[in-house]
Formats: sequence, C-alpha cells, structure tokens
Amino acid sequence: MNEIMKNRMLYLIFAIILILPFVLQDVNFQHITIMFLIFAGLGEGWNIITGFTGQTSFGHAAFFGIGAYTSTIMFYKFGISPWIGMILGALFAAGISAVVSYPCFRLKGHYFAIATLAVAEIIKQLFVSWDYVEGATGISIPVKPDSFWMMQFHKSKIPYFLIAYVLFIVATLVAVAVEKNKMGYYLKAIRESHEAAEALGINTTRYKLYAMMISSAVTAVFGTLYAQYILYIDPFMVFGLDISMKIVLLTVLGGLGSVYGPIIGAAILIPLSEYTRVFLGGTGKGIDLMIYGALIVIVACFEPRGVLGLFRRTKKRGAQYAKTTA
Amino acid sequence: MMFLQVVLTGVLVGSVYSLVAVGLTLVWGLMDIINFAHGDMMMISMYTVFWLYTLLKFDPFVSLPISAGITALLGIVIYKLVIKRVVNAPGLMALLATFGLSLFIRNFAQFLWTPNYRFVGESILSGKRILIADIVIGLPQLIAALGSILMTLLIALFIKRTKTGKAIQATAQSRDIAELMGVNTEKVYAVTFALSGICVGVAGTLLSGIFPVYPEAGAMYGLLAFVIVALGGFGNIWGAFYAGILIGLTEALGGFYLGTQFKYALAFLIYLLVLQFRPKGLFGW
Amino acid sequence: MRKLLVVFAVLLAFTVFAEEVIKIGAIFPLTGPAAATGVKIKYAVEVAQEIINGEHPEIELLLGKSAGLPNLNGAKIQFVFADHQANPELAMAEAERLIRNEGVVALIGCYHSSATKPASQVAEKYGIPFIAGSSSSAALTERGLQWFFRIAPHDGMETVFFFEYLKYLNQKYNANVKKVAVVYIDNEYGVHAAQMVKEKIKDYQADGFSIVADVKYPAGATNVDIEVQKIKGAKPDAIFHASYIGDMTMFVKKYKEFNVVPKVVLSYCGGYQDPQFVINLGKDADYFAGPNATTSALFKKMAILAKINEMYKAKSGVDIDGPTLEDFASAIVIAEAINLAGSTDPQKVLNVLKTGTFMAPYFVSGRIKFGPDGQNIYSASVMTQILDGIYEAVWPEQYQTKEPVPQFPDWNKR
Amino acid sequence: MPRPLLEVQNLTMKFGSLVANDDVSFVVNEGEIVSLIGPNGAGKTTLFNCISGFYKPFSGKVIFDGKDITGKSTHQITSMGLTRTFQIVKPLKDMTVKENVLTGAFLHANSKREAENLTDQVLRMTHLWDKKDMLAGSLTIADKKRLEVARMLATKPKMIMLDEAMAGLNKTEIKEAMELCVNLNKNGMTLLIVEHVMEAIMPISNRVVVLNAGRKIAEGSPQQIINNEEVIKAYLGERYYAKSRQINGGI
Repeated sequence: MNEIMKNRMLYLIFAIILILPFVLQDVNFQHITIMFLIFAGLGEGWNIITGFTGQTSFGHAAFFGIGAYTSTIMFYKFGISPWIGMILGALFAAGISAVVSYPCFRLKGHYFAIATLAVAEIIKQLFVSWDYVEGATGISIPVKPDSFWMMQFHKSKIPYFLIAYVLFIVATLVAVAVEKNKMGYYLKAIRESHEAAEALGINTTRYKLYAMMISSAVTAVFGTLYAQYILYIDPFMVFGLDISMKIVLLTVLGGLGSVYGPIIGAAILIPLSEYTRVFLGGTGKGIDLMIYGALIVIVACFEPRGVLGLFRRTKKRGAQYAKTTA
Repeated sequence: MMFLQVVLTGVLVGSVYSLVAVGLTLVWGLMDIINFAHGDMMMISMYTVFWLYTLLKFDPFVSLPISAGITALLGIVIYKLVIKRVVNAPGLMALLATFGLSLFIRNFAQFLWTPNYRFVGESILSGKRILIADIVIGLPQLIAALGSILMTLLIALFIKRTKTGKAIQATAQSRDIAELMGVNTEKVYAVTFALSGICVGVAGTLLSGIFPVYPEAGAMYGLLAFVIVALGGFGNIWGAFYAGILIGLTEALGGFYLGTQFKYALAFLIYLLVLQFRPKGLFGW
Repeated sequence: MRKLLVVFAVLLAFTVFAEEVIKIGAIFPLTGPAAATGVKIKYAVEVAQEIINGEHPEIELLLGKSAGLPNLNGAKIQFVFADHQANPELAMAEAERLIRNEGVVALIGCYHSSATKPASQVAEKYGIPFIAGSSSSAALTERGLQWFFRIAPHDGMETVFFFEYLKYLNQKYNANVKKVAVVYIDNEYGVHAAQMVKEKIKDYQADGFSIVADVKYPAGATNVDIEVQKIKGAKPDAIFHASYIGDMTMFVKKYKEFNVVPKVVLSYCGGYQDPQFVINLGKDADYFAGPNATTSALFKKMAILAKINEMYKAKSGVDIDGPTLEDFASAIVIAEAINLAGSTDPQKVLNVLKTGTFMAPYFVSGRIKFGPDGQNIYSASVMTQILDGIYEAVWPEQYQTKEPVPQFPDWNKR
Repeated sequence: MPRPLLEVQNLTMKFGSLVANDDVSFVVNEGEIVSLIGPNGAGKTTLFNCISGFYKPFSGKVIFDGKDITGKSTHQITSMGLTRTFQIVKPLKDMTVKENVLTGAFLHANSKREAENLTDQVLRMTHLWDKKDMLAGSLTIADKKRLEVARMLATKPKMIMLDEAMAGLNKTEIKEAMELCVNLNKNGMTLLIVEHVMEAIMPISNRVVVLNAGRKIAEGSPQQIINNEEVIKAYLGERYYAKSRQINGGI
C-alpha cells in the first residue's frame, strides 16, 4: 500500500512537470525546464552508485562526456542519428565505467571518490589531446532541418522538452526499479556495511559494478541529449569537474539515496542558478554566484539531511500532531 | 644537466603543493570533511599580501605573519559559522557546504577586488637567483620550498609534542573517547581549522611573488591538494608532504618528457597507480 | 521652479523615448576565469552606448553627434548584458533568452570562441545578426553562417601577419629570425592558433622559417617552469604565444629567471594586449610584441581614439586595449547598421551589414567591411611592441610610432 | 556416525610476524552446538574471519559440507550455507529491521514475494516482528544482536557462527538468546559459538574448543573442559566454579 502511495506521488510530480512548459510558454522558462530535467535525470543516475551504493563518484562527467561525444562524433563524421549514438554512448559508458572502476572498487571512502575524480580528469585530457574528436577546439554540431530522427528542433523547444521529459522518466523509473528490487536492497546493504553485505552472501564487487554500469549508462544518455540541445561540445564543457559537481550538489541538496532527492535538488538548484544569473549576472561583479554559494551554505547548515529531510520532518510532525489531537 | 634542472623544479614546485596539502590533510584526517574552500583560503592570503604590498609597501615577507594570521582567523570563522553545523551531517552535506563556501569566497573576492590578475611586483627576493653551473634556482622558489618544509616540520612537531597537538591526535582517533577523556573537541576542531588556515596563509604568501593573484587563484592548487592528501593517506602530515613532492616531480618529469599538456593528467594517473598497491595512500594503514 | 521644470522635462523625455529603446544583447564572461577581460569589455560597450545615445560632437563618429539613432527618430540603443561564465551552454541559453525574452534585435559577444560558436548558432536560428568583436578562432567564419560577422582578424590572419613581420625584421634589420617556438594554452584559443602556425608555416618555409618547439600547457596551470625549460632547450629565435594574461605573466617571469632570450616574442590576441601586462611586469614587459587593434601610443595620432579612451579610462581605470576596442567596434557597427537600415528589421540590417562599409576612425585601418563569410576584410591590427612600458606601434611602417627593437637584450642588461 | 559439516585442518594465520592462529584443527558435526572459548586475544575472531572468508589463511584448510572453502570469498561461503554474525554488530543502519532481514532473504529466494514471506517467518521467530518498521540504527544493543541473527537466518544457512552474540546483554536477554540457539539447534541447525559468557553456553554446548594464544589447548564436552587443568589455569579460574554451580543449581 505504502509503495503504491509513494509511486502515486511520483506520478503526480511527472504530471506537473509535463504541463509546466505548456502553461508558461516563456522560452527561457522552457530552457530551464529542460536543464532541470537533464540534471534531475543525471542526479537519478548518480544516485544509484552514490546514494544507494555509497560509492561516492566525483567523476560522472566522464560518462556524461562519453555520451555526448559518442553521438556527436557519429553524427558529425558519419551522419548517423543521435538516437543510435545515444544507445551506443550508453553502452560505451557502461563498458568504460566497468573497466575503470573495477580496479578502483578496492579503494574505500574518499580514496574511491578522489580516484573517480582522477579518472574523469585523465579522460578529459585524453579528449583534449585527441585530434580525431577535434581536441580542444570542440565540435559545432551542424544545424540540420527539424527532424525527430536527427534530434534537431529549431522552431520550438517543446520537442527537446518532451525528449528530456521521457528520458527523465525513464531514468527515474530505472532508479525506482533498482531501489525496489533485490538489487536495491543489496546496494544499500553494501552502502551500510561492506562486511555485513558479504556475510549476507552478496557479491559486493559484482553489484557495485552493476550499479556503476547502470549509473554511467543513464548519465551518458543525458550527455547525448545535452550535446544535441546545445549543438556544441568541447572537452572542458562536458568532461569538466563543474558537471560532476553540479550532479553531486543537487542530489545531496535534495536528499541522497532517495528517488525524490535529485528531483527536489534540481528543482531548486537549476532555477536558482539560472535566475540569479539572469537577474544579477550582467553586473559583472559576481553577485549572482555569491548569492548562489551563500544559499547552498545556508541550506547545508540548517537542513543537513537535505531538503527531503525537511519534508520528512514536517510530515512526521504533522503525523504526531494528528495523533495528539485525535 | 637538463634532467637535474627538471628534477629540481619538480621538488621546488612540489614542496609548495605539500604545504597546501598539509593544511588540508589536517582537517580531512581529523574531521573527515572535504574542504572545497581550502584553495580559496589561500587566495585570500594572496590578496592580503597583495594589498599590504600595494597600499602600505609591505614586503611579502613582512606580511607573512599578518596574512597567516588572517587566514587562521578565517579558518576559525569558517569553522564556527559553517563547519560546526555540518560536521555530523550525513552523507556529503559537509562537502556541499564547503563547495558553496568556495563559490561564495571566490565571487566575494571578485566583488571586492575585481577579477583582474595582479602581481606583487617587487619584493626583496624578486628576480634573484642562484646559478650552479647551468642549473638555475629562483630565489623566490627556493624560499617558498624551504618555507614549506619548515612549516610542515613545525606543524608536525606541534601535533606530536604539544598538548593541543595530542588532543588533535586523540580526537582524530576517536571523537567520543577523546571527549570522555576531557578533550574539548570543539576547541580542537577550531584549532585545527586555524592551523589549516596558517598553512595556506603561508603557502599563499610564499606563492604571491611567483603566481598571479586573482579570485580563481586557489582553484588548481585546491584540486591538486585533494589528490595529494589522498595519495599521502588522509590525516598523515608527512604523507601529504612526500606526496606533494611526488606530484611535483611527476608533473615536472612527465611534463618535460611526455608533453606539458599532460602534466596534471599524469599527476592523477600516479594517484591511481599508487593506490592500486597501497589502497590507503602511500603512508596510510 | 526651475528644478521642477527640469524634472518634468526629464520625465517627458523618458516617456517619449521609452518605447524607442532598441535592445541589443551583449554576452560576455562576466564571472569565472576570464572575468577580468569580460568586465573590461563591458565597460567598453557601455562607452559605445554612451556615445550612441548621448550627444558627443567631439567624437566624430556617425552616431556621435546626435543623441540616439537619427534615422530612427533618435531611438536609443540599450545593450543588455548577460554572463556566460566561459561556459558554452550558458552562452547558448543567454542568447536565446535575450532574443526571446528581452527582445534584442542583434547580439554581440562572446570573447571566447567556444562560447561564440553556440551563441551565434542561436542567432542564426532566429535570423538575427551576431557580431563578434574579439573572438579570433578562424573556424567561426568557416561555418557558412548567414548572420554571423566578425571584426577581429582571425588567428589565421594573425599568423600570416606574424610571419610577414618577421620577414620585415629579417630584411630591414638583418635580424636573422628563423627558428620559431609555439607556446599555447591547451584550449580552443591556443590549439587553434597553433594549428594555424603549422598550416601557414608551409608558405614561409622558403623564407627559412621552421618550428623548433611546440609547447602546449594546461589551462589553469599552477606553474610554467617545465614549459619554459622546454622552450629554453629548443633555443628559438622567435616565440609565438597564445596565452592569457595570468599565464603570460608567469611565462615572462620564468623567461627572466631561466634567462631565456629569444629575439622576438609575438603574442596572439590575448594576455599580452591587456595593459595589466605592463602594470604587473613593469620593465620586464619591455620588448614583447604582438598585433593589437590599438595602443596608447596611437592616441596621439588618432584624436577620436584618444577621446574614446578617455571615456573608457574613467570607467575602468586603464587604457583601452585591442580586444576591448574590437568589441567596442562591434557595438558601434551594429548600431550604425541599424541606423543605416532605418529599421530594426533583421533582414534590412543584414543587408546593410553585408554590403556596407563602416567608418572606423578608431582603428588604424579606418574602416570595417565584411566579406561574404562575415570576416572583416580590413585587418584592424598593427604590430605593437612594448618599449619603456608603452605599447608602441612598430609595423606597418606608416603607423609606426617607434622603430621596433629586433633583438631582446639580455635580461641583466635592461 | 555423525557427519562432519565443518572441518578446520591445521589452520595457521599470521599478520606479519604475529601468529594469530597456530595450527588449529577441529571438527563441527552436523546438528551440533560447538563453543569456541578462550581469553581475550586468543585468536577466536581471527579464526572466525579465516573460516568465513574475510581473511585468507596463511596455511591449512577449511572444509565445509565436503567442499574446500579455503580462500573463497565471504559471499561464496555464505551462499554455500555457512554464515556468521559480527562481534561488533553491523546493522544496516539506515534500513528498517524488515529491510535488513529482507536483504538476507533474497539470497535463496526466487522472487520478492518469496523473500518477503521468508522475512516474516524469520522476524516472528526472532521476536522482531513488532519492531519491523524501526530503523536498524535505532534499536537497542540486544535487538541489534538479534537482528544480526535474524538477517543471517534469512540466508537459509546450514550452519551459523555466532561471534559473541551475548556480550553486553543482561540476564533475561541472555536467556532469550540461549533459548533461540537451542530452538535453532532443535530444528536441525548446526552452530559454532564464540562466547565469553561461559554461564550461557556451557549448558547448551555439545562440545567445547578452547584456544589460548592462537593454539588449541583443549577440546571436549563441557564437563571435560571445566575439569581440564590447563584450561582452568589459562582461562577459567576459581571464580567460574562458584558461578557455574549457582547457575546449574538455578536451572
């Protein structure tokens, strides 16, 4: 019963998001909604390896970038549809993540986190120096007439929104599916105690690997969409620490280890950063980022369980109140 | 000859990394908190030196106690205002807080002092160098390196010999037990942040003669410090010191022989390789 | 009473002109690693706005005399600034927001070529003119965009300019410059410049030039010691630099420390052109050279430039430099184009931009005209060299404010 | 003839130059309760870790259910039916009691429903049913220990190893724990128990193995052990006599 209730909440969120850009036709608002969906989806993916499994990754930009570059190269060099690139990118990202994280899984805690950061920085440098993918120059994706198959839409942002929306729902449902099944319990057991998990018969390395592969595949899918949406990529933009940290921040802000966390976090952080920049960024004094930084600090200090913690607390308080009055 | 020069450069550069990393490893090892604002505290120290130089004509070496004092104070303020509230928070909340702090400090610096790149033009050392055969040693670099080593030594002695230092060690082992033994852990944390501030304060001062002063000046140092601290083993002062030198050497030798664009990538690679053999860092157990 | 009248008049003026404000988007890096330059450019664009909107008969520009655009009943221009933080994603988002929400009729920007690329694609999509002032990547004008224009010479043109200058030094001063080292930052700007050197050197091999070192360093480097040692080992006669102000300053300090004495150091549009270079390095900045759209030494020769600089300096505290002047020019040109078109209709403005020649008395070339690819065919640059702390124009000879010094003196003999 | 389920053969474990287990051999037969006792630092937990795959023994063999499990990883050993609890409890803190047990139940369940049924069964058996929705981190120490056992039972083991499952419990709690052990044993479970609380395990053990300084110094029925002089010297001391008499008398 409880599970159905919870999912109902999720469907309500999905429904609300769907109507947003149709109600508010402002193009900047639509853009923010798309970025929100992309980053909420990225957060869902990252949450699987870090929130559920407890293996902190500071290097998810690596998989984001692989997704962005796979589809872009295929489209740019061979005219292959980004949809195919998206699938291949996800497969590549899963494969590469398995290869690079397998040796890293021996590392615990922060040692692992720094290792993921190192892997992402190395991959970034490889792409910067790789002439075949145009290196540091980056790639401007050629503008083609509107086409679903080529994932290009110039008349309206709605198609991009719808694609982002569908991918976001897929990512969220993947996270839900992982969480509610055997795998989710296993991952959480690994997070809570490696040894206890082993003693319960869980092949921790294998499950961490699964989690990493699913997580990076989800991340790569959004990388492809991002590249197609911005129509330009370079290694600094898609492999940068900024992307990795943004994913970390919004999920932690929303609430780590919950399907709702990334949605709440992205719903706060993305509009906040966009609107502070829009209203204050033109001054050239850095006021927007000052406010943005200060707000993050304030949330962290006063709501250390994430914004989701706040919801849970008020809910509990409400329940207690109901009890006492009844 | 060239090889020697390159090695020497690596050691000189690395010793400054060490000092930045020592400050970070103190906090990290003790409180298990990743301080993203560490590099930005260093940037504040560089600005202190710069303004004392520009407005009052203080030589950077005269400003050293002042800038170190200011960053120490900044460390305490950061602890009291922010870290204290998140030190027991679950997950990565503390990281979120320090990241926000870093963003705030950087942009506050831009707000106050514009984003311009500035330099401390003249100091008693600037332009001076030592020539041994063909090998060049810049005096500012040498002093920076020696200063780093001295400072690391002092910090290590402080931790080992003084009562406060022992309290820090005890708290790092187990906060609860330390509290039972009558250690005021809050005070210990504040002192550690102050020490960490002094480290970056000194590092910033020593660097201000050779590195531009601008709001993002601490960014790359902060990032490298993460890797160095992990490479040396969290909380291990000498580990951070040697790891700093190792990263400096990797950067120099790798950069020289394989291509300078790879120098940071190689530093990251060294981390990954070393950790395959020592999963808790060079000196971690 | 008089005060009241004035207030009334001002209010009236506001209500009259309120609807006749033409908005133009200006996207620059106002925070982040390149904020120093972005903020300066913002000042320059604000100066352009003042000149266009106010009455500045002393500045002999088309739009200087009158307040506003005369062909549009004195309509005012308003530049709407946006920050891209050196992030292409934000440049794209801001371009779209400015066009759709702010209703801008044209865009200028973005300093970073990597930001200009997606932003100008947005302009292309909406059919709105985009003028890049200082973005120098040659790739920008190779994309076949209809609505994109660029004022600065691109790095390919700059490279040719470099070799021609070296040839001039060799012929006139017998400088015997042959071996070239390319030193560049590992990003869009640096890598593209280096590619151009490797491409253009083919045309100059006959003149004896060769590349002896190719030193690429990572962005945000903490030191450049190793880079300088590599350069020293290659013993180049000339160094081509593609560096920003922070790295460039570190390089100069290290050249001094390691006693690297090339004959010539030429810098692509970047750190060298920033007057902060001289402020930071003092005497050590002397003898470095590079193409620049302007220099303070030219102020004596060019009265208009001097007046523009006066206004700019009041805001920024420093003299106007090349990239900044190029973005200033982009602001002036778009306003003039709108004025000439007599309308904000993008198609009409586009026609003016494609066919017209714009007077640019603040450039040594004196005018701006865009070729079919959108590139300004008149290179606005002169070769400058810092002599006694002043950017002197040294080549071509007709603009010379001082003769070039073709050989770096030893560092201890300065 | 009882069938040996677990055989430890000449097991030696070293950490650097420190010998934690020195040539230890013993057998646990199917359906038995065997206790492993010894003073602090005798190497009991190390032996547990070697058997359960957390450590790879330096030399010697561990045979479980006829198969050599030496050097196999913990999760493999658990899937084969040999599982353990931890001296320092390791509850999955941020999960509820039910989720803790469910995690174990997935090992041999083919569907979530099957796992849930098994979980309910185990929760009732271990008297944790009322607390099933509490977070494991908020349980009392006694309940946490019970949860360790419950989680382990959910993996459907053939044999379980309890590492000081009664330390830190009060008398009633110890009694409950003892009853649980006996009940399990009656249902056919084989148990190997490391314990300090002599009073608790002596009455329920079939056999006792005594370790001292890494070596096995005695093995036999509880009565034999109580009367073994070496054991008394090394470990039990006079105090035990008085106490065990009291308890035995009490029961």
